[in-house]
Parts: sequence; structure tokens; C-alpha cells
Amino acid sequence: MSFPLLTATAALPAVGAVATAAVPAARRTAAKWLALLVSLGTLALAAVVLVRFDPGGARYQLTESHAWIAAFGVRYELGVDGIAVALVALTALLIPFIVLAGWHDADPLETGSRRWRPTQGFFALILAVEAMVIVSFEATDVFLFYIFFEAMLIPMYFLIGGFGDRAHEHGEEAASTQRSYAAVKFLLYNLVGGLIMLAAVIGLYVVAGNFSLTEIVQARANGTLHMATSTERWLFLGFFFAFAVKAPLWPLHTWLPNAMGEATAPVAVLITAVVDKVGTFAMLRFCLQLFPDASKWATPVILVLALISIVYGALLAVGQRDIKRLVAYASISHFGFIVLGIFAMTSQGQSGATLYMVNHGISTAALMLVAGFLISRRGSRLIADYGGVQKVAPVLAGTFLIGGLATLSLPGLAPFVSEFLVLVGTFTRYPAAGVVATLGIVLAALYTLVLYQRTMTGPVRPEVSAMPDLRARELLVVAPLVVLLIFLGVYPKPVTDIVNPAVRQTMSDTHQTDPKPEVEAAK
Amino acid sequence: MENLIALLIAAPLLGAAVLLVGGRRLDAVGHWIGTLLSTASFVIGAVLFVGLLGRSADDRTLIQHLYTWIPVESFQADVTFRLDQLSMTFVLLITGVGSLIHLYSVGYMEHDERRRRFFGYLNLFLAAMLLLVLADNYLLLYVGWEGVGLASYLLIGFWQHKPSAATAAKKAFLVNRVGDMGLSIAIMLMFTTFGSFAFGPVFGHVGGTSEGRLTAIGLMLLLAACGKSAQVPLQSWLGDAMEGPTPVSALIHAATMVTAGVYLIVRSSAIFNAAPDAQLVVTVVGGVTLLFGAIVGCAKDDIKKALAGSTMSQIGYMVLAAGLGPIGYVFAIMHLVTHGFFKAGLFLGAGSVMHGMNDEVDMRRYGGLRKYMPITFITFGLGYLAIIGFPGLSGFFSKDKIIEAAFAKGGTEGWILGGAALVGAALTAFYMTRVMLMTFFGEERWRTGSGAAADGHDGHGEPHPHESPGIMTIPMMVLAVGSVFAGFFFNLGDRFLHWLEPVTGHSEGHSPVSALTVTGATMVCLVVGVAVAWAQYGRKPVPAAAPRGSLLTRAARRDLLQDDFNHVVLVRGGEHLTRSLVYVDHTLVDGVVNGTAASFGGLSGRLRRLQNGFARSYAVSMFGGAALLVAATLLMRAV
Amino acid sequence: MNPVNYLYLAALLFTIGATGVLIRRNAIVVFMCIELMLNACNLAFVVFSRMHGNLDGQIIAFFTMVVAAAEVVVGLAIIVSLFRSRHSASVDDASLMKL
Amino acid sequence: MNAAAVHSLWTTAADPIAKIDAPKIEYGQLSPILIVVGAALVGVLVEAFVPRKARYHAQLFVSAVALAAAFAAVIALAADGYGTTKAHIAAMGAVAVDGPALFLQGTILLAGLVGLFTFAERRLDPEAHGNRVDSFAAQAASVPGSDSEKAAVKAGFTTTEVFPLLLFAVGGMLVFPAANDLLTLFVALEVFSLPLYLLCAVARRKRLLSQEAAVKYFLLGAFASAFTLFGIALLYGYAGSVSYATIAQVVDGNVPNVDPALADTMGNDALLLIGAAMVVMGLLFKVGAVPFHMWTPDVYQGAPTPVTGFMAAATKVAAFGALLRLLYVVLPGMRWDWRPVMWAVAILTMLGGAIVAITQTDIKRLLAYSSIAHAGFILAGVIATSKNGVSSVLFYLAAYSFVTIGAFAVVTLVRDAGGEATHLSKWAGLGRRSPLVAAVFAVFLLAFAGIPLTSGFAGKFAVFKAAAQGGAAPLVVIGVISSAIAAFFYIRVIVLMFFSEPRPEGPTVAVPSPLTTTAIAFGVVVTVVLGVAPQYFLDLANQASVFVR
Repeated sequence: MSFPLLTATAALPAVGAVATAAVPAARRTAAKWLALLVSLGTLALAAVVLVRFDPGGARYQLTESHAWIAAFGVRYELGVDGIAVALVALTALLIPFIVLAGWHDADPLETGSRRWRPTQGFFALILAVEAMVIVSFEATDVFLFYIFFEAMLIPMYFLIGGFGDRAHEHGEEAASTQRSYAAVKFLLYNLVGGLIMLAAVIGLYVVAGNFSLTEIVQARANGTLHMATSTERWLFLGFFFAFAVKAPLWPLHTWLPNAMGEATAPVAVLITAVVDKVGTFAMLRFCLQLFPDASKWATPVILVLALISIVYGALLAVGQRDIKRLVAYASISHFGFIVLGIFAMTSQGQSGATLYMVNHGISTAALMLVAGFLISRRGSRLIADYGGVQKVAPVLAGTFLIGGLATLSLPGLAPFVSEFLVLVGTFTRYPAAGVVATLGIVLAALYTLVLYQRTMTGPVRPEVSAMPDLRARELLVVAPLVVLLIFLGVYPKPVTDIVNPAVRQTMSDTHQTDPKPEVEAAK
Repeated sequence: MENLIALLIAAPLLGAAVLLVGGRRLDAVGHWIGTLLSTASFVIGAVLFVGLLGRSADDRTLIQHLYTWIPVESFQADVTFRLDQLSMTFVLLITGVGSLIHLYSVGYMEHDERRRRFFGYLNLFLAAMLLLVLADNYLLLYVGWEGVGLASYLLIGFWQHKPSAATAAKKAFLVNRVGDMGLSIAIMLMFTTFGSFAFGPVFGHVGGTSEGRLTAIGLMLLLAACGKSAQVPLQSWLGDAMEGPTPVSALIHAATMVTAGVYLIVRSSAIFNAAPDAQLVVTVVGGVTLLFGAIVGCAKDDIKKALAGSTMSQIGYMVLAAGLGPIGYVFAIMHLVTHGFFKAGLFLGAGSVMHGMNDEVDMRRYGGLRKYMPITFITFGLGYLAIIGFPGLSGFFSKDKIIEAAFAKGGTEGWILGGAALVGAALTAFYMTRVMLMTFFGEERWRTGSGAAADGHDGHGEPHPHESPGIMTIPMMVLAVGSVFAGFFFNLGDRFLHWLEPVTGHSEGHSPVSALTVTGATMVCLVVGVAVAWAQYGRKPVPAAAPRGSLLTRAARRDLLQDDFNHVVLVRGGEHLTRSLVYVDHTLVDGVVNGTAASFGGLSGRLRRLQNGFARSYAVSMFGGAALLVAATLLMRAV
Repeated sequence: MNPVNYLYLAALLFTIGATGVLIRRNAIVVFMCIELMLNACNLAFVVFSRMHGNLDGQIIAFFTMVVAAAEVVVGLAIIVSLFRSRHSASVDDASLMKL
Repeated sequence: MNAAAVHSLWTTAADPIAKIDAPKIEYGQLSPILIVVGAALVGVLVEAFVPRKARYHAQLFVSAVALAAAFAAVIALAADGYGTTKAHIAAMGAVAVDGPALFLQGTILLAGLVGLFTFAERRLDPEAHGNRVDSFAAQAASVPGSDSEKAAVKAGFTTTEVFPLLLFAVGGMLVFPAANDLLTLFVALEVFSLPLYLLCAVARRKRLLSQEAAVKYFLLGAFASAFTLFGIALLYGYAGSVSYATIAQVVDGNVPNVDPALADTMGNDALLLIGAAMVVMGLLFKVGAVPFHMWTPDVYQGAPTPVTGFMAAATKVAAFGALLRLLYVVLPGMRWDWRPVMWAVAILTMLGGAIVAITQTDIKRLLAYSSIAHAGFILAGVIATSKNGVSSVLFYLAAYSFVTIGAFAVVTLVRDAGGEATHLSKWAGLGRRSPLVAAVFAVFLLAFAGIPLTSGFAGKFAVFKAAAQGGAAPLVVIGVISSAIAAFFYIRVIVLMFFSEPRPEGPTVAVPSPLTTTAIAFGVVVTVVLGVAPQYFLDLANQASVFVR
């Protein structure tokens, strides 16, 4: 019985969350530091996981398996493949930045009751989310995954509804109502998705008799477990619906702009860069592996939805007047790419999609956090309230531009690699889809540059004339992200090496092979 | 020796990194660092050039494999550089002209507090451009391709506080992105066709693939080229790009970046040779653009915009040549190089003029400047002669060859293209002469007294034209020398031809008309053009306020209405589309969900009323329930 | 006489009682109607007891009476307290809680 | 009491009385019931003879000890194997001692104990004239607002009768799920109903509402039990006996010796079907299933909150126990008749409860409707008609009851001048005022909503799983949908507590005595434990899921 590394990776933030929440009201700063340390510790553990993981090794590694709820056929089973490792690493990596970026977001304005401790709560909730996300990345037991997939909604819900931007164009009252609307919308959308998935999970149990991903996949492979076509399709739809809400995929996306718009920038990053990844990740791990045939059956529709998401999200981003909502719609477009890559059923597509999850996490974090710093300075989310910022705050503007360029996936920055892989992967199997998707890169340039032009360039507006440039803490948040963006853009091999074997496995589990190029086909 | 190749790129890249990250503490020396590093890159280039000359003609290709970039199963993208005669030519042009313009900028940007960043961007551009021409596979080329796009975006919008500049920058990037779409699709096509997108394998397998595929790839590459090289229909951005500082216009939008399209086509010669339809389209695009640009150039009063139009047209020549296939490739590149010299020179000249005229760009407020800025006048004049193809100067050789080749294409299209090229020559002569006359000859319209500048433009009052400092004039002189002798030098014993032939291949076309006739015709056109221009702008004084002009003129002033089209169709249409989509998203997609929630609420409210508080009505519901229960149970047994 | 007829009588009484519960307002009367229903049950028990020739039904009838008595105790207590605080025994007046 | 006993009595009337053999009663196995009922009687005596000052403590002591002892007895019996191997029918066929019975009795006793704590809470209201006061009227008989009431309050009277009443109710509830003949069923029904009617009437604040609730509950309850009784009569008529075993035999049609009368009635299925339907209806009334639910909101709202909590929890447990036994032991033979009907009822109940709850504005009514919805979920498990179904229902009931008591206990804490502030608008911003209480209540709400890692989820999963395995997939889907709807209003409350600004004149949160604290804490613990590590209890329910026949 070796050291339960994966459990530790999730347990540390969980314990940290409890500890942070327990910090007395007066010791606010202590809570912040505690949270930061815990998140760093988690990062360290994740690094160990990354090191201990052997790309050439078994399908699932560092596995743990304990009896849990025998009556439901549920075991506490953890294990990571390349895809999971990458995403665990991403999560553990982003949380410290999120904590750091949100350093002052939860300082109580008015001292309410002695026992009202928003700051402690804020950081505790973030850590709780981290713990749950990590477990759901590591879980190889469908039920275990489901539990945390659902449970993470609650802390997210409090993060969205409980903490908003300091100043708000319509005043605090309107802000709080909008916030709680956004929070409820987020929760209900995902809860409905989750409950429908619950029905499918139960159905899966009735069919399979247990929840172990590995066992079910094996049983399906060697024919001991037969699933009627209709059953498989229904179950697939049940699962996919939940993931499509989480991802989010058009037309189930409308909760995201509200949530990201109302939440503070760090929380918005938490949503789109970390939590939503669970949805796309789950498509790759559960939908494809548990229901390969149904996945193939549904592919055309899903591809269309993904394409719509790409174009639609981008167009709406162009039409936004609110910085954060713009980023949100941009994310919707990007999630379209990820889904496209997953269901293109080619190794390029799926490796690209995985890579895309990581890169999108980093790039959105960069863009959104800088946007958050910007908003916190001016106290408005409206693009129209800015102008000429680059004159007064060149560094802020510069990092913002880099974040933007990453979002429009400029070659040399990380997102380009993944986006191009997805495009190629799609194109090789569905040329038309690939071509339509490339429209996305033009539109991405449009909304990003328009955003940059309206906020950063032009004559300096009086309101921003006194705006300070990035502070040390903020620079400490952004700089590493930028470095990472460039590094992974120039040298993504480390990630692809981890991801490729897992994708190869998934491809074989779904009985897929890459289409051959014409010249070889000719031979 | 191939290990030096990476250094070519590394030097300016380093410069960019240092200058951009370094911060204010480098403000004092930043420009020198930039210049130094670009020059270093030039030196390395020269060394490599010498090295190449030292080798036999057929193994002048150096490959440097740095590392594997994106490996996913069969998709293998490497960071590998290829230095052959073609890329060597570009390296020298880029680094050479680039270094000169760095030098020039030291003076030009002297009073700009963000000069350090300017040099950072310039270095970034050099690095990207070198990557573009040195890449050994199309994906890496794509990186450079977008890199130069980024640099040009940053530099066009360098004076970001000017909304016009910011807009122009955005426009340039967007239009280029459309082109980039073409390039990325081309790469995907290559991958699906050849299973690779590295030059070697792709060109190697051209034989075994259907012409349809190749044509598709070719057209996609052409789309990319159109975007980058401002060819119709994606030319609209170049004019606005003149918002950038003049050195930028000289380097990026005249000498180097805009010619990347030509490089792409020539580099992909293998594909185009096998796809005649694609080639035809290329020639058509080239022909149309060379006329289009020329016409626009004739109408503009803004000196830089006039030159921009000319650039467009000259690149049209190159694209046309490139489209002609083996008979044209070499001359396309040759014209590209010579054009690099004289057009850069002209732009620097224009910059120098503006420098002396309080950044005035309207040629109608120039006039008689030759005695105030003699050096500028001479260098500019030489560039002028070169571009119009004055016998003996660079332009003459390169352009003449292209026109010949055009006729040599044979058949009707041969005649049409050749004709177009000739007309273009005439127009070139016309608009360049116009620029020359309006700027350096005639009365001094800038004097406030002459009422020309009565509406005191940008408040400077009357300008005091003066010659620019040496640091600016020296580069101009160097370029002038280039524009005078380059052509002759290249053509001496077909040096250039032999140099490039191993890469691009070459074949003599059988022209229906003899080379001499062509040359003659060209001369005639030239004379005609100059004469007309003289008649219009030399003999009678130029009106300070632009006359209404003919319909064509007015259209030409507005880039032949192309911008209006864009504005109405794309911009307006796009705005409407997005706005309506936002509405749809809010009312429909969101509405459905909220609607369902609301309907549940309504239902709840209605059901709630049943709970009316009267015990007896509860009893009724129980009684009814019981009755139903009994009835249902009986029914179940019945069925 | 056919015992089944007594069953019909019992059913009839039960229905009358139920109807009374539904239509009468006065709590006391409603309660009496319920008692009527219980007694209808008793009749049914006795009849069945007779038909089956065992005593269970009759025993149960006694139980029922006891239970009914207990109900009376509790019920009257509640109704009286209601009446005293509202000066009305109408079940319809007692409708503060609704919706 | 079964037929044979009575018969012998009758035929041998002529013989000497000495011949009468006393019925055989296994006192040991009935000890839980006997203890509780005995204690109730002691409680009555206490009321009679113990001086007023000492009554409260005496009653509390007696009840607590009794409930604890009874629980201990249940454990002992279970440990002794009466739940599994030695399960059999005691008291001459009147009472079954088997797994389900013991499990549910244990649950009821614990619920009773926890409920008792909330009954005994005396710190929430400010002291009246220097006397501690609980949630019950000083003198139930006195007219609200009258001088006699004031006098009673001044004299510091308290209605300590609630404790024996509670015990009687518990006693009845203990018998109810164990009853093995229809007569016992009916008697038990009345025995636990009547005290509840009274308990509803004795609220200290808002007495009019309380009395109204009592009247409604009483009249409708009596009405329902009349139906039950008639149903019993018909079943008796059909089978010639009230013993479950016999009826089951008759229903299955394998009776050893059929006498003509029986043959006659057996032929008449109408008796069986109508009778069964009416009995079931009586039970559905108790569990508050649509359309027999309408008493629930009013009674829950009007009754004293501790009573509501106890009632909501224990009644459901007992009634579902009885329903299970009836359907699984007596009527499995006519499964194909009642299953579809129960389907309809379950669907109506799930959706109805969830939908109507959306627009509620009073927290107690809200919880009432939520309890209706939950009844629907449990019915889904009942319909499974399998061992899994039974165990899942048992588990769900155990999980649900403590959450409910806890939730209502929290409701008693939130007070303003008029007593408990049950209107939702007053709960706005509670999370700011007292985060802990709000958090606890949020936990309960999440459990109701069935969020993973709470007992609610485990229960819901168990029930739906059983239903799905029982071939009721559509029921599962509808259940899932209605729990989505239900989630909406639980979340509304959470939003209210945490995200809306507190009202200046908002309610205060009283600091409870250890009694209520224990109740709430117990609720939280159960919620979390059954949510995170339910395995042990699932096993327990699984072992206990076999009915003795």
C-alpha cells in the first residue's frame, strides 16, 4: 500500500478549506496566507503526480481502490491517465494565481455581524472547489465522479452569488440581485443537467451492475456486458446533456455569461478555466469510453452544435458591451472548439482538445485576471467606460494584449498549437466542419482587437487618467501565466508527450483510427 | 555552418525581448541595441551568403533542425530551418534594408518618448520575417506569417492615441487574418493530402496527387498571399496602414512584409506548376492588382498613400510574374528585390520630406522643395527613375523582364496580361511623375501667403522645410545606390537567374513578340505617362485644393469604392448581425428557459389556489381521491 | 333474509355519513356524520361476521365503538376549544390557513 | 386476537371457566411497545399526583428514560436476531417482530427522543413572569387572549401533558408498522392519531391557527380512518379474517379448507379490491400523498413547530411501515392491480408537492410541501416491490426523519416579537446575522434537495435505483425532474438567507438550550454520515428488509 498520492492531492485543499474557514474573523490576512500556502502545497503535490506519472505506462496510474458503498456497487477508485494528469496539473497551477488575484476581492466592506467572515469563506470555498474538481478528474468510478461533479456546484454557487465586483454601474442593490440571479441560474442549469445524468447513472448501474469505469469498458470490450443500442443511446444522452451544460455547449450556454459577468474575475476564471473543464474532460473520459457506439451515432449533431457554439459565441462576443461577458462568450466559442476536437474522433483532434483545455485555462486566466485588475481600478465593466489605458498603464495594457492575442490563438502562443491541432484533426475527417471552424479564428481576432482598441487605445479618458499600472502582486499573477503561454506555444512537446498515449488509448477504446492521407491511401 | 541560421532569427528576437521587457531604464540606449542586433543579423546573413557562394550551385541548401515542435501521431511539426538561394536572397534584403531603416528611425523617431518600444517592435518584425522565409515547413512559416502580421499591427498602431491609427492597425490585422484562414486551410489540405506539410515531402509527392487537390491548395495559398501582399480583393488595408510611422511603411509595407505573398507563391512553385488553373488565377489577381494599385496611386494626394498604391501595383507585377510559372519566378523575385530598394528609398524620402514639413502629407501643400532638401530630392529622384523603369536603372531590368514573360505566356491571356503590364508601366510613369512634380517642383504651396495652407493645418502654421540629419539621409543614399545599380548588377550575365534557378527552376518562354519590341513598347508607355503627368502637373500650377475630378478620379481617391463596399456590407452587416444575435440570445435561448421556469411558477400559483383553507373542500378531494383509487383498482382488474 | 342487503344498508349509511361530512358546516354535525360512517362499518363487520360464522367481526365492532368513544373525547375537546375561542363551530370559519 | 381464539371461547362456553387458557403474549419481544405505553401511563399519573413545579422535570425524565429504554430494547431484540433469523409473529398473530418492524421502531424511537428534546425546549421564548416557557399553551383549555389565559400564564402553568401524549403517540406508532392484523392496524392508527390531534391544538403562540389546525387534522383524520375501517370491514368480509396471513392466503387462493361462506365471498373480487383501495387510502392519507395531502400544509403550519417536526418525521415512518407491510405481506397477490395505481399516486405526489412548493411564502408550509414531494419519492421505492425496494425505503425514512426534525428545530430558533418568524421574507439575510444557523439550515435544505454527500442524496439514489431495477424507469425520470423543480425552492431559501440584504426589523436568532442544540446537531450528524458513509446503514436496512409472513 503505497502513499495515496492522488487522495492527498485532493485532501490537502479540502482540509485547507476547513482550516481556512475556521480562521477567526479578525485574522483575515492569516486566512489569505493559509489559503495561498495550501494551494501552493497542492501544486507541489500535483507536480509530484506529474513526475511520478509514466507516459508510457499503464492506462491508469497511481491508482487507489477502496470499498465505499457496496450496496450501490460504488468503490472509491482513483487513477489518472495522461489527460487527467494534465488537467489536475492545470487546476493545481491556476488556483494559487486565483487566490492571489482575489486577494482583496472578499475584504468585507461593512463590518456586519461579528461572526460574518466573508474573506475566510471566499478562500475556503475556492479551495473546496479545487478539491472537488481534482477528485472528479481523478475518479475512475462513475458514481464517485458524479458525486463530486454535482457537489462542486454548491461552493461555486456561493462564490458566484456571494462575492461580486466592488463597484457596479447600477449600484450595490441591483448588483446583489443580478448576482443571485446569476448564481441561481448557474446552479439550476447545472443541477438539472446533473439530475438528468443521475437518471442515466442509475440506468448504467441497472445495466452494468457496478460503476467502475475500467471494468465496464473492459466488459463491453470483451462482450461480457451487452448494451441494447437504444439503452446505450439514452444513457449517452443523459451523460452528455450534463456535460454539455457544464461545458457549456450551445444552446445550453446562457448561464455562463451571467455567472462570469457577475462573479469577481478570479471566480470567473475558476468557472471557465477549471470547473467547466470537468465537463469537456468527462465527455472525453466517460461519454466516449462508456458509450463508444452511441458517441459515434451522436457525432454529427454534436459537431453541428460545436460549430454553432464556435461561430455564435464569437459573434456574440463581438456584440458585447461588458468586458467580462465578452470573455465569457469568447470562452463559449473556445469550448465549441474543444468539443469539436473531442468528437472529431482523431488523435489530433483529441490531443488538441486536451491541450486546448489546458491552454484555454491559462490564456483565459491571463486575459480575465488582467481585465479584473482593470475593472477593479475603474469600477466598471462597460467597455465604453475605458479608453487610452495603454498610455497611463502600459504594462497592464501589454499583458492584456498578450492575453488577447492568446485568446485569438496567435502562433507562438500556446492556444495556437491546440487550436490548430483541433482544426487539423477535424479537417482530416470532416473537411467542411474544419473550414467552418476556421471562421472562428477570424472572428476571434475581431472581438479581441475591438476590445483592445476600445479599452486601451485612443485618447486617454479622464476617468482612467489617474489609473495606476499593475502592482507587484498583480504582476506576480500575470507574469508567470504569460511566460507559460509563450513556453507552451514554443515547446508544447512535454504536454503532448503526456497526453498522446492516453488519447491513443481512448481512440482504441472507441475503435477509431485516423484517416490516412491521400497519397498513402493511393498506394 | 547551418547552426548559424538560428542566430539570424535569435539576434533580433533577443533585441525584441530585451527592449520590450527591459522597461524605461533602457530608453536611453534602446534604439542602439535594436540597430546593433539587426545589423548583427545582417552580418550573419552576409557570412552565410559567402558560405553559400563557396558551395556548388546544386547544394546550396542548408537545413538546421532545432527540435520537434508539435508531435501528435502522424502530425509532426518540427522547428527546422531551410536556407537556400531563395531564402538567402530574402534574408539579405530583410536584414539589409531592415538595418538601414533601423538607422534611419534613430533619427526619425528621435522625439518620440516610446522610441525604445518602437525598436522593440521593429526587431520583433525582423525576427518574424526571417522565421517566415527560413521555415522549412508551412506550419512554421505560418508562425512567421502571423508574427509579421502582429508586428505590423503593433507598428501601424504605434501612435495608439490616434484613433485612426488604432483602427488602421486593427483593419490590417483582420484583413490579414482572412488571408491566414487560407493559409491554415492550405496546410490542413496538405496534411490530409500528403500526410505532412514540410516542404520536402509535400513537393516530393506533388506528382502522385490529383490536380483538383493541388488547385485547391494553390488557391488557398493565393488567398493567403492576397491578404499579406495587399492583392485584390484583400488590398484594402494597405492604404490605411500608412497611419504608421514612415520607416514602418518603408520597411514593412513596401520592402519586405508585403512581398511575403510573392515568396509564398514562389516557394510553393512545385504545387503551382502542377495546378495551371491556380496559376491562371494568380496571374489574373496580379494583373488586376497592378492596374488597381496604379489607378489608386494616380488619384491620391497623400504622398504616402500614393506610394502605397504604387507598392500595391508593383507587387501586382511580382504576383503576375509568379503566376506565370517557371518563366516568371526569377523575375518576380528580382523585381521584389529591386523594388525593395527603390520603394524603401522612396518612402524614406517621403518620410524625410514630412520630417521637414511638420508631418504634412498632403502633396498639394508641398511644392518646390528641391532646393530646401537637396539630398532627399536626389535620392528620391533616383528612386523615381528606378521605379518608372528608366533605362539602366534597377526597375527597368526587372519590370521589363516581367512584361516580356507576360507576353511569353502566349495565347490570349498572354496578350491580355502583357497589355495590362504595359498599361501599368504607363500609369506608373504617370503617378510617380505626379508625385515628383507635386513635391519637388512647382510653386511653394506650403507658404501660408499662397493661401494654400490658409486653413492652418494642424496648427503648426507655416512650415520651415529643411534637410534631414545625416543619420536619416545616409540610409537614403545607400538605398538610392541600390536602386540605381541593383538591376544592372543582377542582370549582368543573368547572375540572379543562375543564382535562383536551382530553387525555382526556370524556362525561357517563346514570346510572340521579340524582347526588343517589348522594351520599345515599354519605353513608349513610359514616355507617354511622363508626358501626360507633365502636361497636368508640370506646366500649369497645381491647385492647392483638390479639384472635383472625374468620376474615376473620385472613385480612385476612395480606393475605387472598395472601402465603401467593405463598410456597408461587412462592417454594417456585421454590426446588425451581432446585434440581432445578442437579442436572440437574450430573448429566445434565454427566454425559453426562463419561460419554462415562469410557466412552472404559474402552474404552481394555480394549483396553490386549490388549497383554499376549507376543511370540507379538503374532504372533497379526499373523497374524490378515494373514489378514483377504488375505480382505478377495479379498472386494473377489469383490463 | 339475505345478509347482503345489510351490506347495502351499511354502504348506504357510510355514503350518507360521507356526504354529510362534505356538505355540513357545523363541526359537531360533521363529526356526527363521521360517527355514522364508523357505525356503518360496524354494521358491515357484524354482517360479515354472521356470513362467515366467526366472531371476529363482532369483536371488532366493540373495538370500533371504543375507538369511536375515544375519538369523541378528543374531538369534542378540540371542537369545544375552537368554539370557545371563535364563538362558532363552523368548519368554514376556520380557514385562516390557506394557499 | 385471531379468529381461532375467539371461536374456542364461544363454543366451549359450557365448560368450566378454569378451562380458559390465557392468550400467549411474548412480553419480551413486545417490550419496546410496552415500555413506552407504560411510561405514558406513568406520565398520566405524574400529571395527577406530582406537584406542578416538579412535573416538567418528572415528565421529561420519565419520557426520556422510557424512549431510551425502548430503543435499547429494540437494539437488544435486533442483536438477538429477531430482525432476521428469529423473526416471527408475536401476541397470537397480532404483532410482527421482524426486520422492518424493528428498524422502523428504532427509527421512530430515536425520532421520538429527538422530538422530545424539542418539546422540552424552554429557552427560546423570553420568560413570562419569571417562569420559563416552552412552545405549548399555558393552559390549552383557556380561551386565547382571555383573562383565564393571562392568569394561567401568570401562574406559570405549562401543558406538561404533551409528554404523555407524545409517548402515547409513539406507542401507537411502534405498533403501526408491526401490526399483523387489520384490527391492530386500526387501533394503532387511532392510538397515535388522537394524541397528535391534541398536540396540534396546544401551541402557545398563534393559538387560533393551532386550534384550526387541530380541527382540520382531526376531522380529516377521522374521515380517513372511517374509510380505512370500512376497507378493513370489506377485507374481513372477503377473507373472513383480519389476520394478514390468512388474507394473504385467500388473496393468493391457496386456502387449506374452504368453507362455503368463504368460497362465496372469495369469489367476489370487488370486496377485495375496494377494501384494499380504501385501507391503502387511509395510509396514503397519513403519509400525505396527493390527493390526500391537503391537510398537510395547514396542519404543519398551525401546529406547534416541535410537534410539526415530530409529526412530519415519525408519522411518515410509521405510516410507510404499515403501507409496506400491507402491500408486501397482504396484497402481493394483487400486485398487478395496485402497482399502476400507486404509480399514478407517486407521480402526482412528486410533481404536485414540488410544483406547489415553488410559490410558498411560509417556511413551515414550504417544508410541508417538500414533505409531500418526499412522500412521492418514497412511494417510488415502495412500488419497486422488491427486497431492494424495502431496504431503500427503510433507509430513506431513517435519513429523512432526522433531517426533518432538525430543520423544524432550526425554524423554532428564528423568532421575532410574534414568536417564530416563519414568513420567508423575514429570513432574508439570515446568513449575515448568524452564519452558523443559516449554514446548518442550508445543509438540511441541501439534504432535502438531494445534493450529493448528504443523506438526502444517498436515500434518493437508493430509492430510484430500486425503482429502476423494479422496471419503473419512467418513474425515475419523473422523480428526477421533480427533484429538479424541488431544488429550485430549496435554493430560493438559501439565496434569501445568504445573498439578500438583512431587513433592519428582521428576526433574531434565539440561543437554544442544549436540548434543541442536541436535536439539531443530531440532524446534522445523521445528514453528513449517511451522506458520506452510508454503507453501514444500507447494510442494516438491507438485513432488515424481510417481512415475516
